[in-house]
Amino acid sequence: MAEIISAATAIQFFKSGQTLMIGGFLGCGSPQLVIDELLKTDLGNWTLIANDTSTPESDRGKLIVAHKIKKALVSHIGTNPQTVAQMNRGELEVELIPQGTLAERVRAGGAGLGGVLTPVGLNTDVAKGKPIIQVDGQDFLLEKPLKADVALVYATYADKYGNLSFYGSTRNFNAIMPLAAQTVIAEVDKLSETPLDPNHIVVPGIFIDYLVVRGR
Amino acid sequence: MAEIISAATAIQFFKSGQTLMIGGFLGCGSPQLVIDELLKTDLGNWTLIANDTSTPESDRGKLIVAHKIKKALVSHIGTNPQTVAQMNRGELEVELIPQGTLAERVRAGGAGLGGVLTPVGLNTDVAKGKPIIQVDGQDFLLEKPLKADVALVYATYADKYGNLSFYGSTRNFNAIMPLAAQTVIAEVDKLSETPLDPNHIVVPGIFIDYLVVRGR
Amino acid sequence: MELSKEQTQEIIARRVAQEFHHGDVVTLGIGLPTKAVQYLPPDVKIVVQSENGVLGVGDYPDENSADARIINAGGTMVTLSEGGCFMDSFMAFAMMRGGHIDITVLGALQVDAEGNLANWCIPGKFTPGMGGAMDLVVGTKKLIVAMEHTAKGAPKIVQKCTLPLTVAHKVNMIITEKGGFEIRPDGLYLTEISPYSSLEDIRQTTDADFQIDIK
Amino acid sequence: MELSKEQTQEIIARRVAQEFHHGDVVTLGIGLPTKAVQYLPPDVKIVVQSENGVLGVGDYPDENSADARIINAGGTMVTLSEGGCFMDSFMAFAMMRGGHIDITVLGALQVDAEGNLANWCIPGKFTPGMGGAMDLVVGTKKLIVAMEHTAKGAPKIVQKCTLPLTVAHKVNMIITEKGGFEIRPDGLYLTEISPYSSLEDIRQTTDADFQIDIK
Repeated sequence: MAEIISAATAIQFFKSGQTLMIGGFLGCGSPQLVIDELLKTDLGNWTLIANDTSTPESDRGKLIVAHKIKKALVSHIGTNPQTVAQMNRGELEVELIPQGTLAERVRAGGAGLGGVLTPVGLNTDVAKGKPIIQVDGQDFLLEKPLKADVALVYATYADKYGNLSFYGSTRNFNAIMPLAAQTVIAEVDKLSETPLDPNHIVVPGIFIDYLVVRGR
Repeated sequence: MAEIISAATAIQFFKSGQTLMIGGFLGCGSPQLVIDELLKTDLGNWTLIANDTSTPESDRGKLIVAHKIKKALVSHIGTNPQTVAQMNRGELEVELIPQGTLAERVRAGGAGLGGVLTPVGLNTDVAKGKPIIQVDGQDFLLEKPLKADVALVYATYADKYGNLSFYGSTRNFNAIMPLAAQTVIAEVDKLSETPLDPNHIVVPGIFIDYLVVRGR
Repeated sequence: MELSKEQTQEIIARRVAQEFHHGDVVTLGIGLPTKAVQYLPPDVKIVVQSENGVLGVGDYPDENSADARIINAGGTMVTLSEGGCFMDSFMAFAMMRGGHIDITVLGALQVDAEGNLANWCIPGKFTPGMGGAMDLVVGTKKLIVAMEHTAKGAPKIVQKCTLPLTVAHKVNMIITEKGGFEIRPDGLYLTEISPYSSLEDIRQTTDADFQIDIK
Repeated sequence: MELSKEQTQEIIARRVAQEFHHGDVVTLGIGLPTKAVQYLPPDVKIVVQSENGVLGVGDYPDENSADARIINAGGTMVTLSEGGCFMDSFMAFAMMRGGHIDITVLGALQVDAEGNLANWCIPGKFTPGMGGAMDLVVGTKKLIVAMEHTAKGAPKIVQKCTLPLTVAHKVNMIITEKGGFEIRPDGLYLTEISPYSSLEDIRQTTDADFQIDIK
């Protein structure tokens, strides 16, 4: 059973220096309310694991602008000039990760696997410093699992058990990050009075600790 | 767009000696019609990848009884005494695979990964002959991807685009095998006249080549 | 006192039930471990995961609600508890291996003083396969072996397993009709003696060294 | 003849569209590659996958159907074609890497005679990140680079990429406003000369050795 809390209350689960996973693809399927509350605090110094750093005006992008991120593990920063600028000035460490590899690494962390063996990034800068494992004569990069202290995700629908489902292309990393974090907070558009259809649940409720409901 | 065919027509996609993936957990979510048609042919000598060999009277179990399987990669054979007997007589080669590892190996095959790094099976017979990869000081077994010539799966609902969804616990391996086979046949309870809800599709239609509809 | 098979199993199942806390997510082996949920106190609700893709296994169905599309890992028709969900095998095992299960209860052919467990194969005699057992034990936060103390009089708690292992160094607790054991870093401890047994009885039917730390 | 940027892009997009066969599952890079779908013959229907979790990207929405919860990988609102579906990033990339995409069309900063592609980083100047590009190229059955032939007059088809690679030895075909190339086991072949160019023009604006095999 997930606990329903306010965005302001949610900040108690964050500490400076933690590793955070935040869902969303640009602004789509991105949690916002809790981020806005985090911006009011002097917490920071976080490692961010996310698909991208969004735009300076939106969700994860605002955390960059506010200098709350010390390191970002993301696949794309091109839509946030602030990320690029802070990186170039040496204020922000950025590890660029191919998007599919990022998804696999998060899921490996959440699923108790030792890593990912992927052909993506072979013979490119991405392979630098990483072990290459041969399987049946073919090379694969060994990419390590990722985990986080807190995952902050979005969902379109939730029920009081914490079960989540999604509308449209909002699912992205929101569906896998809840497996890989110690504490999981889901920001949802709509809390259903009745349990969600058990055949259509994307994230089982046991992964979700807290629900923040939009418009409340 | 998946082609809708009869169970009898489906046998043309099978050849002796192929590797077959067949979905289902015991009798639950197990394709049946196409198996009954295969039993009428003299095709066989197959390698079977499946969760289990079911019971002698049901689905995959009947293929064992008919001596059509030369090798089975499965997690469990205890419900089919015929499998055990044929194995003990040396007529059937059985590779017992931890169920979660089997799921990961099938998905790795379907997702273009080089293998799976799992802690499951370490220090047991399952580890024999398999490479151990150390990641951050922890040991993991390297388990190889699995692929098949034909995957035969079940789904509760389909639409003409081949999109699949499931009811109850019928999902099991049916949701991942379609990614890992050259030709994919889905046996479904109900073909929807209208497209399935795009937010509730478990197996996207592009993975499905042929649909066999029950009760037609 | 001579216990019937049924009584023996009930004693074990009742004791196992006391290990569950409200909200725990648990996986239960086929047979005896599954029976433990019958003896939960009314205020303790747990979420039972079944490896075939059910989270929130409920009661057994009556004739009207029985549906062959909803089974547990033993192939028995079950119902889904409110708030539960279905999933594929891929997610079911991610849940186990990834450390999202609080307690796993399994039976054993043998369990030893080092926390090794053997429950899937007697070479040449009985090889049903491990099914999900090897995955079930790896990620769980607490692994309890629940079994009859002996098999046809022979001890099942041994100094070192001789049968093929399911998992090495992972068992936390053993519950039998005779008592309870914990596997600690420095070895096996007898922590409970059942009213149906005695220290002497346990010594005679246990083929492993153990220390005593009755709670 | 001097082509406007718009004309150049249309020429390329129209030529790319001819590579698609009915039923193909395709992934398209942001920008120019995405435009190719506008020029499909009416009898050719393809399924466009977008890495952010859309299979069956449809037309752009009108005011009434626009929904910020349905975007493509460029962040633009789109619609879903009939028969399409949504999925998570994990499935979206399994689809690519697993060899389930027929054709991938991407832009390039550089592409070379060995089939190497660079499109995600100009060190010190421009590092948007690879996003999904490295995954998009790995599993696809056919990789087409679609781009303007030169950048500010400088050749983008080179003997050997100097920029950080997106993928090595994987490009099958290059389409520009000046012509078409194939990368074959024995090197780069010019296979088409556009009506807006000439062999002489292509030689002058291509910084790689190529053989000629006009179809």
